[in-house]
Amino acid sequence: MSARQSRRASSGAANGAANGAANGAVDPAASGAAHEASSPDLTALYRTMLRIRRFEERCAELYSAERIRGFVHLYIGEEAVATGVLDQVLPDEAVVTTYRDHGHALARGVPMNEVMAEMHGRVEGVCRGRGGSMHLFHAPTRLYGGNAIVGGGLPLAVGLALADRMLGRTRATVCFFGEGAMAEGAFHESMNLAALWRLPVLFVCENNGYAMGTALERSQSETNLALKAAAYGIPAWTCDGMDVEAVRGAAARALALVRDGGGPMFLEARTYRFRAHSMYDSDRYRDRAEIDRWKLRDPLVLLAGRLDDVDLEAIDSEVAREVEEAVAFADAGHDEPVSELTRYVTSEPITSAGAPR
Amino acid sequence: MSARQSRRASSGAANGAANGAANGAVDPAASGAAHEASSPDLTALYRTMLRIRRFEERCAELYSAERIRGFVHLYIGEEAVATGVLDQVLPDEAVVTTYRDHGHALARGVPMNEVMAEMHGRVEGVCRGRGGSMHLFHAPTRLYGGNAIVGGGLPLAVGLALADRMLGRTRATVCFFGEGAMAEGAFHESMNLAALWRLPVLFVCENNGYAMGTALERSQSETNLALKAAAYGIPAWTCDGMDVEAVRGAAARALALVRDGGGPMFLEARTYRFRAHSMYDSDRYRDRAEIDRWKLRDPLVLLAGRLDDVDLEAIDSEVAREVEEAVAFADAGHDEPVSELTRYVTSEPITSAGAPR
Amino acid sequence: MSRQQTRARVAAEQPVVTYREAVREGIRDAMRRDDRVFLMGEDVGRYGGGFGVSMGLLEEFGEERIRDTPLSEGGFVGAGIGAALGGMRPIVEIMTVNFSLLALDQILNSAATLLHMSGGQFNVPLVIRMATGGGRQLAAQHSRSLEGFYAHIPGLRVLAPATVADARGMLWTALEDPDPVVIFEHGSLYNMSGGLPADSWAVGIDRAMVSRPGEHVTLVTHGGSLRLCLEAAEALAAEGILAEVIDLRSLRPLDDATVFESVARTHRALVVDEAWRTCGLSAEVAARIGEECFYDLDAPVGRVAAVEVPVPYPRHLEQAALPSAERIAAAARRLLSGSEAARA
Amino acid sequence: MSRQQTRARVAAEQPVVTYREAVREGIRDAMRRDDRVFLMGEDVGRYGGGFGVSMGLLEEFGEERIRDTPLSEGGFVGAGIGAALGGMRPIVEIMTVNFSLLALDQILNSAATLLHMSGGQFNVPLVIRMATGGGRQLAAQHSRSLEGFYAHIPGLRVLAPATVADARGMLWTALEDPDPVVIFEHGSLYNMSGGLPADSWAVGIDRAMVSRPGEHVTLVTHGGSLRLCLEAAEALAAEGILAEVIDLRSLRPLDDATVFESVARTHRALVVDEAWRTCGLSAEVAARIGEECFYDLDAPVGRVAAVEVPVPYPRHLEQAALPSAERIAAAARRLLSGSEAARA
Ligand SMILES: Cc1ncc(C[n+]2csc(CCOP(=O)(O)OP(=O)(O)O)c2C)c(N)n1
Ligand SMILES: Cc1ncc(C[n+]2csc(CCOP(=O)(O)OP(=O)(O)O)c2C)c(N)n1
Ligand SMILES: [Mg+2]
Ligand SMILES: [Mg+2]
Repeated sequence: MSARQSRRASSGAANGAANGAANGAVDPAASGAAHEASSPDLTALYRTMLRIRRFEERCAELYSAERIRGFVHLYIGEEAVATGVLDQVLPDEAVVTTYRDHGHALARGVPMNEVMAEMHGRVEGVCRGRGGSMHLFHAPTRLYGGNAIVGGGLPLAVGLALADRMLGRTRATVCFFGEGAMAEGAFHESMNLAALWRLPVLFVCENNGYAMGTALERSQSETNLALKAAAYGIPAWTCDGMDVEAVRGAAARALALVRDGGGPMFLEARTYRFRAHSMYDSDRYRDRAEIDRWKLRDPLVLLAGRLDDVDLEAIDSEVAREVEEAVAFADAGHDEPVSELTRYVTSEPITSAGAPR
Repeated sequence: MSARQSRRASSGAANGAANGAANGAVDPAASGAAHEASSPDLTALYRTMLRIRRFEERCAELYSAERIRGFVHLYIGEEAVATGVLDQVLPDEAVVTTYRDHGHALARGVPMNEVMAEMHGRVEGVCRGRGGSMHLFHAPTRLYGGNAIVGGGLPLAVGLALADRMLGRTRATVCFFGEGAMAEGAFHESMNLAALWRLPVLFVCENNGYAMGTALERSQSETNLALKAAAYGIPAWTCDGMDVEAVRGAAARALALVRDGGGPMFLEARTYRFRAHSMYDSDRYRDRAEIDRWKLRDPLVLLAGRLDDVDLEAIDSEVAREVEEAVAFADAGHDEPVSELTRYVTSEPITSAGAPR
Repeated sequence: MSRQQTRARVAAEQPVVTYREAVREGIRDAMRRDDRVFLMGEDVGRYGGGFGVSMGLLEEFGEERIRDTPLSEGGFVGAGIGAALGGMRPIVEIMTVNFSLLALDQILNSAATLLHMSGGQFNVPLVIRMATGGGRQLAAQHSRSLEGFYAHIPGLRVLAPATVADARGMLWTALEDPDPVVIFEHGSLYNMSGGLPADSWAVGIDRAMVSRPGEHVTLVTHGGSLRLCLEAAEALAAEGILAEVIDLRSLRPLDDATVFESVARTHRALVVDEAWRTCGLSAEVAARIGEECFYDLDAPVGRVAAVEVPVPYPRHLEQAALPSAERIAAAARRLLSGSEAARA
Repeated sequence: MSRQQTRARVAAEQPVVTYREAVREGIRDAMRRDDRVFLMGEDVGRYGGGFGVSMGLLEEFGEERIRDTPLSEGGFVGAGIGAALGGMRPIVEIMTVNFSLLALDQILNSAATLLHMSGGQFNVPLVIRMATGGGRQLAAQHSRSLEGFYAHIPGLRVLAPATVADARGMLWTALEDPDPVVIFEHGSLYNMSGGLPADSWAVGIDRAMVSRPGEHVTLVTHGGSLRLCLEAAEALAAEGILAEVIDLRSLRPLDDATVFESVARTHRALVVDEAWRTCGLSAEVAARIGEECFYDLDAPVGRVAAVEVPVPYPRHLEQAALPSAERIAAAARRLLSGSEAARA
């Protein structure tokens, strides 16, 4: 939260850290970002990433303890992406994401208590517990899911941006998805619509190299994803998704263009998930060595190395406390009464929270 | 038919007429083909195009007379595309097309009588009359529709090619579709699958500039369609779709690569429909002048100009006779008995015609 | 409904318009009334709509609000959902129900689900219109009746205007609904003419309507089959059989109370639906009558539905595949004689 | 069916395997028997299948025949149709029914339609397998039961193996079908164990099965709900109510004769289906019983189905939304007492 709050002051500087390249001239290798000196700003980014990490580590434990159920997809290893991008997204801009959504919700400023309660299926959860891990929605921060049909969120983002355009608002909509989603027809149709109508959408591809067990090169004939964006005339950036400053810089540049009427932009963040696809899988499809190599570029460690004069341990214990409070909050929460099961299948006669803004 | 039969002799020469360019270097303006001297071969192409033209003109009359009903999409103006491409397709190769399929059926060698009977809904029709204009299927020539869901045929073509590959056959599958179809998710998914698996498919985009009333530039953000193919790493050619020699040459080159294990190829034929989208529409969406300009490049007139020593009038009256015979055949045809309505919802205990080959 | 009440139904002259014009007037009126309303779909603009519904609207409202889309059913329906979430009131036209399958994922998994799954946070005020049905020799891929798929989905409201007044009026009411509404316009109705009270607009969408009162048998139907049922009822009346015809109007939720009330009087019910019989809407209506009117029924509930084949192109086969007034009347007769035989 | 008969059911030892293993064995056997058979779908290869069904098959058969696909449901299902047309015998796995909506156009408009529309020229020998159902706290978008959509479609055969033997054996029979077959595997069954005759393979797919004989009421069900019905029947038996449980097995075509024969004996029927009630498969079964067993029924046909909400994540709400043995038993009791009350 603090990262986003302090953003306006820093976003100009962040531009300098961008390692994006315009459409067609993307060099994926050139992903080392220029570093700035540590700052309160970077500390906030670190804190956000750590909040995500610790939150999810705790969720994994709670999953083993069967207090969290269903499908849970951890974001561990990818924290820099949501953190860097959402740091640059204004409070009234819309955000759309996938089932791998804890990081986005937390970086967006959804209270951790409510996210944890949701994971527990409590009525105090952000969706009254009905959505669970995969479906975090939050009207106050305009988080439109938490969509678990791969590719399903992209058309929603196009429509949200269309509404903004038709209502004369100059703000961006940000849409996260995995590289695997880019094979779906929904990706193609959404990119074309957004580009054709020059809508203010920032498409953020979290390229973690795998869709479940399927490596990018076994799911897409063209693995240079920026070229895919080019097919719609959409400018594309590729950035180092393990380096939160690089992500933030690229997002800042792309968002500035989007807000400026430049039409949709495509940002590929090269990242990696350190854990299985969902809570457990065999992970037979990846090399141990590959995982280890990526872990050397742990986004938290990377950033920590740039925070010389910051008391990381203090942050660590603050975050640990926040996570424990969230668990306690969820524990103390309540089951939604079964009598409410059929509420909100359709709107209630007087909508208020549910009214579109 | 004769064009296809004499093809082997001429396809080498046809290569010389190709005006294709490899992926990325397509120059749409450079679409004037080098001409060969008139030859029996060109005469056959002319005859095929004329058969399509006259057949459809007659269909239009019969539609007004309410002897043909339903949706009918004329190919008039676009004859060079099916004629040029199918001249190069081997008899055992599969062909998939859309609802605008009379040209493909005739150029493929489906007997005109059976096509006309189909248009009349007669049991003597190629599909027992059940499909009508939009659904011409013909097992003997491996014509797999006649698919009226826009984009719906592309995955079928991918699968047909996959079967060939898995069965160790080295032959191509040819798939026709309009430029409007390229906005559908099915296009995206099919291109990727074909390229990823390097399947022997020739994708032929009949770019007539409009999807019903929607001009290309109002339906796709990137109007250079070859760039779309590039997004899948598929080599693309653009050719003058009004010049049957140019089409044939480009198809010959592309098919040779496809059969050679080069993976899928994409061929864009720039063409134009002289008539309304389906039988009648307001045509308010096109300029009169634009239509007139394209009519100057009528594929029949273009080719006729190269056939100095050929008796075109003789061909004309032969074709006229064939068309009238087809009408008579259809007229003399029968309605399928209502008792057969439920036949072929599922296969009959002993399949023979229906058995996949 | 307040605006609705301000425009009371007055006994004004009733201009005769086509169903197509009525839909168009409904759209035009909605767009004049509310800036957030816009129409989006394939060829709704320059072409004037696949069935000519939106002819002329582009000129009045411009390209932003009469928005031609590429061929991308999943994409633009999803964009409609997003635009609804973002504060607009989109009317999305899917040219025909046949192509709506490409958007069904978005309709079910997003439009119909977001409100509940988000715990009441995000409603989706979206109206989707599409043409449905057969009878025009368009062959299998253009002649489906898939209303039952949509009527299955909680979170949707599904409407089937069968009259000119409903064609115009249901759109108004649908646009006032905070949740997604799917409207099925039967393709054979666009040229149908009917009187339209110039001064009555929004219509209620909660109740089925008794289109023709009767005593001996209840015909339950909707959309394109209503005319067939009325025709059958006319033929039956000549034989002294008085059929009550109910136009369901809303397919989800179903106003089964009106049906039950009728069956309690007639003791016999025939459900008429152009869709395939198995697992179609007719099954649900028949099942509910069986459940709720069990002790009122003098005969098993009958169904007239499409023969279970892809609709073929030739007229005679298409007619044989789809319900007709003759088949309906014959089934009604069997229902009466059969039950009497059984009771005799 | 000749091959089927050559391997007669012998009284061999019955190894106990899971449903998952049974499906896997069915696939493995088919691939060994017939070179034209291959398996294609998301993560069927290196990952071993979303539910682990195909674990180990990649090693045995290689990447060509255990073919991982990109996330492109419409594309690879359509490719399966094309491959079937081209002479292969594809088994296409759609990870779950929820994602199958993205392929429904291809399944309805191509797979189910080509044979009829082409006048009998092109049949599509394709098998599509998918996991279905809820009960595992996967929330709305991963818990659908949409069998009714598929059972609506002429040209398809739709199967729902509810036992380990059917999980293995139906695949064989499906692959011998010249037309498209959709197989629904309920996600909650994969870990279920059962005895599997080592030497009996292909099973008939035309007939429903009486899973438990009874006298007082017929429970008609399929797939994941079979176990619930058997559990309910057990509880009812303790009270002296003998419920006959019918496993439909084939959802299209429906073997309603077996159902009618049972209802003619029990005079009461309860249809149990995990899908939403309105316009679900349960409606069709109930409607048919009402039509054909009208004079045999002592009480209205009952239905136990899902509450019409998107399935929520929390266990207590999910359980409340879906059928349970308790709800089934209670409905059966009501059916018996209610009808007695009504007849008294
Ligand atoms: C339409 C659809 N198909 C399949 C699935 C099952 N599934 C869930 S996540 C996933 C992989 C997605 O990969 P990617 O888009 O790269 O995102 P990541 O999980 O790597 O973040 C698959 C196949 C789904 N949820 N939706
Ligand atoms: C999925 C789908 N959406 C819409 C339609 C209605 N429709 C039929 S043809 C057509 C235009 C197709 O244009 P294009 O692909 O360029 O082919 P052309 O007709 O120009 O040959 C449309 C919108 C359809 N048949 N299928
Ligand atoms: Mg991924
Ligand atoms: Mg076109």
